[in-house]
Amino acid sequence: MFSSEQAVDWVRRTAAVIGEHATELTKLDAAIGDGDHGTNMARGFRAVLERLDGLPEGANLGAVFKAVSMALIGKVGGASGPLYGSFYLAIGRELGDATEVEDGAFAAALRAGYDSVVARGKAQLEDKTMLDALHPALAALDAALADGKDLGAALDAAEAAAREGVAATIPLIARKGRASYLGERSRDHQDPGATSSHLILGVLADVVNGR
Amino acid sequence: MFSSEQAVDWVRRTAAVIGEHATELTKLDAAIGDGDHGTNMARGFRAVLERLDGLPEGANLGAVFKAVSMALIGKVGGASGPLYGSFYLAIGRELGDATEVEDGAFAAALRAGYDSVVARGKAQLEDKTMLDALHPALAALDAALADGKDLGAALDAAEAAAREGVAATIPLIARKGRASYLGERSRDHQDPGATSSHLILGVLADVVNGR
Amino acid sequence: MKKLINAVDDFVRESLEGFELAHGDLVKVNYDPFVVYRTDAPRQGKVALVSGGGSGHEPMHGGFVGRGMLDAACPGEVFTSPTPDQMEWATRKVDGGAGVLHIVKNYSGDIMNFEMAAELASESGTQVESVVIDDDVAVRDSLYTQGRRGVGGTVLLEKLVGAKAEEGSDLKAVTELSRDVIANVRSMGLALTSCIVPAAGTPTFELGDNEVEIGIGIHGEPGRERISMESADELTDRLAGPVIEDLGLNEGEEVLVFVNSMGGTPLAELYVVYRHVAQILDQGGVRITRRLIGPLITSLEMQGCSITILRLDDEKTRLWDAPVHTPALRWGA
Amino acid sequence: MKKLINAVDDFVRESLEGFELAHGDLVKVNYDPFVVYRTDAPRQGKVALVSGGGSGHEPMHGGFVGRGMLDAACPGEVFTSPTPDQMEWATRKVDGGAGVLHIVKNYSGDIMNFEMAAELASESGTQVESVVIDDDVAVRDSLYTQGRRGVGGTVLLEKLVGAKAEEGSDLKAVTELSRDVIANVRSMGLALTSCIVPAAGTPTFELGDNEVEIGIGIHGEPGRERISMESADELTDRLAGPVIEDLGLNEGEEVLVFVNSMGGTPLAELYVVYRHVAQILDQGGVRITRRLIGPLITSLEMQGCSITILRLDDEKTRLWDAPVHTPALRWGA
Ligand SMILES: Nc1ncnc2c1ncn2[C@@H]1O[C@H](COP(=O)(O)OP(=O)(O)O)[C@@H](O)[C@H]1O
Ligand SMILES: Nc1ncnc2c1ncn2[C@@H]1O[C@H](COP(=O)(O)OP(=O)(O)O)[C@@H](O)[C@H]1O
Ligand SMILES: [Mg+2]
Ligand SMILES: [Mg+2]
Ligand SMILES: [Mg+2]
Ligand SMILES: [Mg+2]
Repeated sequence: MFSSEQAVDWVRRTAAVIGEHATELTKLDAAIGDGDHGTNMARGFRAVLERLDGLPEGANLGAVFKAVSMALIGKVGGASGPLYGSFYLAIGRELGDATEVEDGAFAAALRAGYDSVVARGKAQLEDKTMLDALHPALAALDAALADGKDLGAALDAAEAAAREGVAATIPLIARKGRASYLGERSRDHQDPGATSSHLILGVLADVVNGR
Repeated sequence: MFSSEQAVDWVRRTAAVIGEHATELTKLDAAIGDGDHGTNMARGFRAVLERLDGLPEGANLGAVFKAVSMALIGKVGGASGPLYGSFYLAIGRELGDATEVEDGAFAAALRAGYDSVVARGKAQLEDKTMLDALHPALAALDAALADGKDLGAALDAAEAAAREGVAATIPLIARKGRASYLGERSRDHQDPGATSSHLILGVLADVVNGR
Repeated sequence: MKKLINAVDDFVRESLEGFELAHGDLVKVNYDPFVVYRTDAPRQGKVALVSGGGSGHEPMHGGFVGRGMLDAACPGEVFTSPTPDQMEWATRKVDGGAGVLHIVKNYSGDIMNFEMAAELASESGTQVESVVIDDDVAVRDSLYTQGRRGVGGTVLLEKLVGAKAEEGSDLKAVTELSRDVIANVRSMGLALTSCIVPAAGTPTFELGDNEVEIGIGIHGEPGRERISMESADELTDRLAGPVIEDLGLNEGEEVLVFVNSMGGTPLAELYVVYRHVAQILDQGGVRITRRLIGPLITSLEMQGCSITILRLDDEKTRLWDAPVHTPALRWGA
Repeated sequence: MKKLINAVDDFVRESLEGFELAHGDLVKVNYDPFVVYRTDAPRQGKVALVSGGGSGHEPMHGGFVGRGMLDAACPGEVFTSPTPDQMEWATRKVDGGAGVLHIVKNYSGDIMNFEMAAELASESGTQVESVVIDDDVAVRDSLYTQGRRGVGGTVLLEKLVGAKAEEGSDLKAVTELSRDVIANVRSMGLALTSCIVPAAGTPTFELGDNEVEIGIGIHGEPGRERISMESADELTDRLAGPVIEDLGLNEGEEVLVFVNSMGGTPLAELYVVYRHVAQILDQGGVRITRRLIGPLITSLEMQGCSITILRLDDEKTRLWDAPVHTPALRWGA
């Protein structure tokens, strides 16, 4: 089961974690991009916190994720703004007015979020983008749930897969995003967006596992 | 006695000495001016050498110094261009078509050169300018000649006085030239123009003393 | 980091406030969301041009808002694409019923944010077209990648298309001209120093005392290669060569040459670069009939320059000469 | 030293060559001695304006040669006053029989070289007047010293007096207006970084990572005091305060505000500075009715800015608005 309270908790704690890692994300982006990913994400999640304060008590899942997505779309800018914005927007659309959903329904919502990032960014796997963290994570999540694991255990598997996905971006040559302008020189650098995606999933696993 | 050959020798060797000290002069100017005195003087004296090559064999003193002055006026720029230009111009005017003059006549010509620097720059003693090297030097020169010393010995006295004059510019607050914009902060720096004037007189003493 | 700014987070807003105070006769600024627009917007019956991009490239784009050029510009945070709400607000504000053209530089962020804005605006019935400029030959193009970046050509595009719209041409004609310009303009730049993004506080990249970054982007993205310092003429050859080759210029053709400062390189050096570009084109029998020289699409205080060449025809030449009156470009008015 | 130049000794000439190639429709360049002059010189019956100074301040002065501004400019070596033969050549070249005004910035070198040129030119029968601008309030004035430097006010002087001469006013009237402008304009600048004179190859002065030089000259002459870095608003107070006080501005007066970049400071920061100047003057009840913002009198790539304020009256406002068409300033044409 995944509830609105957990959703709010996930997002609030994500804001904190992104804040802590902002400098690291920006450094990664400076190496192969334009050095603003951490700043963009931190600015966006500060706006997310403000939006959440404006939400009524016990707002449903659709409302929570819609608020998150609007804040990100309106404040992040860059490539990651529309992408993460689409991610949460689709999750919210999927979960609608429920305040609590089954594990499978939540996994399906995350999948819908992923699909809409793909639709917006038109990147492919191994283009050295956030997809390379999100895709293996969701695959691991679905597999674990299919094995009968509970959501917490499945999300730990997802987090682990995302971490490997991030590491796997290092040898890749970027084909989307600013890093792609570097061609060969984008090799041997870790993708900032994949890194932030991993952080986001890590917080989700912690929340659901009550850590 | 002072001859055209000595005049040419003086100027050519001055060009070499200025070249060697260009960086030092520029450094001094950077501290309280705009860091170009050495470059200006070096550029000017390179032009002087070209002009001298154009002079006929056995040109008279007036012609030699006129050539020097024209080259400096046309190539140095800045404050030192018109000033040194006026200096040599007046010397040449004073010596006219002679090819050799008595010690006293030459001293008088240097004096005329000095007066025209004053007329052009309207500076006073202790304004922290080249006057503070030239004035004591010419005073010492006249005194020594009055004591019956020969030109060589008198010029050594002049060079020594110029050196002291340069040192004496250090505690002064500049009242003319760029350094004056610094007010108090021009204190404790040696004046570049006084320094180049001392170099010029030093070469003259060497030439006349056959060193 | 030494900059003439107050709080880092206030930089873009305060700069826009000063800009509006200085040029209030030509432009107004909306602060939530950030949009710079013509005081006389919307112009009924005129195709409206909306551009936008990260801040830090001044005078682009805000400095190009005004008669004969843009109707609105959307400034993002420094080096960060603006957000869809900005472009949507701008699009509604300047729509004079003849449709709106979005001028987008080819960066994934810019494209995605403009896309979202276009979706929102069309929902509300505004007719929106968009063109993507990708003139940077430093980036090797390919179907599988992001493709080339939009750089110096953007300035020329906005001038020419702005004149076309000012003439009263319809959205179709204005859009076609844009594609024509994009097909005939190429650029390449270099950096002698990095710039410092205020929010980061440290140089985006480190460049040695004797190093030059060739093929730099306008966001301090590293270029394609790093070489040791060369003479202005040699560096000019490295930029102009690929630009001329990629344009496929032929003897007898006429071009506009745009030598741009990245922000920290003084004008006198741009003329040294322009001098050699003129020599190169002259040898190739290409005629420079128009030119633009100065800091117009910058990367904060970065030292360096870019060279942009636009192939001219009679219409483009006429549109270039057409009156323009904006904070940054003005002639014939 | 990383600069877009070839041989150091060729910098000024090659930059002038590029300048002439770029702006040949407006200006011609003579190379021995260096003089930039209007293509249509001499204009019969028009008072001619000749200015000059060291190079490294581009676009000043060459960029101000053209209709409604200067007839000729004499560029010296970098930061070094031009030589009398340049000013004499220029004076003869542009003399249209109505006399020539020499616009001289108050530096001993500039004054002495212009003096010698005036002496030479008058010998050959040309009527020459000269005015000395000394608007830099950073330098405390005094009878016994060199007095104040000529800085940003020079740009405004050349525009206003250029318009006056273009109108056909005689030498006396043009000279009087010059003195009037000089009496009503004040400036002060600061540096965040030094610049590197090509011939020297090293920074003219060292400034710590957190230091600012207040009251800097345009040749990298050290200023009056060195302080640690402050916010843009605080630094703006330090510059605008003395300027406003020295001008003795009163409530209700109208002024032109000119915020200038020393070369390496980007436009976006100038607007942050302009914003606060506007706030300060607004509090004092002074109205900014005209403004100029950009890198117009620079010190190579130095980072920093200067603030110039000119007290306006109807005539000066009218002359400011008059058409000008030069490589660097253009409106109404
Ligand atoms: N088309 C795309 N699809 C998916 N992810 C993308 C795409 N383009 C960029 N990204 C992601 O966005 C990250 C960069 O985000 P950010 O730095 O905030 O934006 P910008 O690149 O505009 O400065 C990259 O590391 C990459 O993971
Ligand atoms: N009015 C003056 N009278 C005499 N000497 C002067 C005057 N003004 C400047 N100088 C001398 O000129 C020197 C500076 O020369 P230089 O650096 O070549 O010119 P600039 O100051 O124009 O750059 C000063 O050190 C000073 O000795
Ligand atoms: Mg980025
Ligand atoms: Mg000097
Ligand atoms: Mg960005
Ligand atoms: Mg000088």
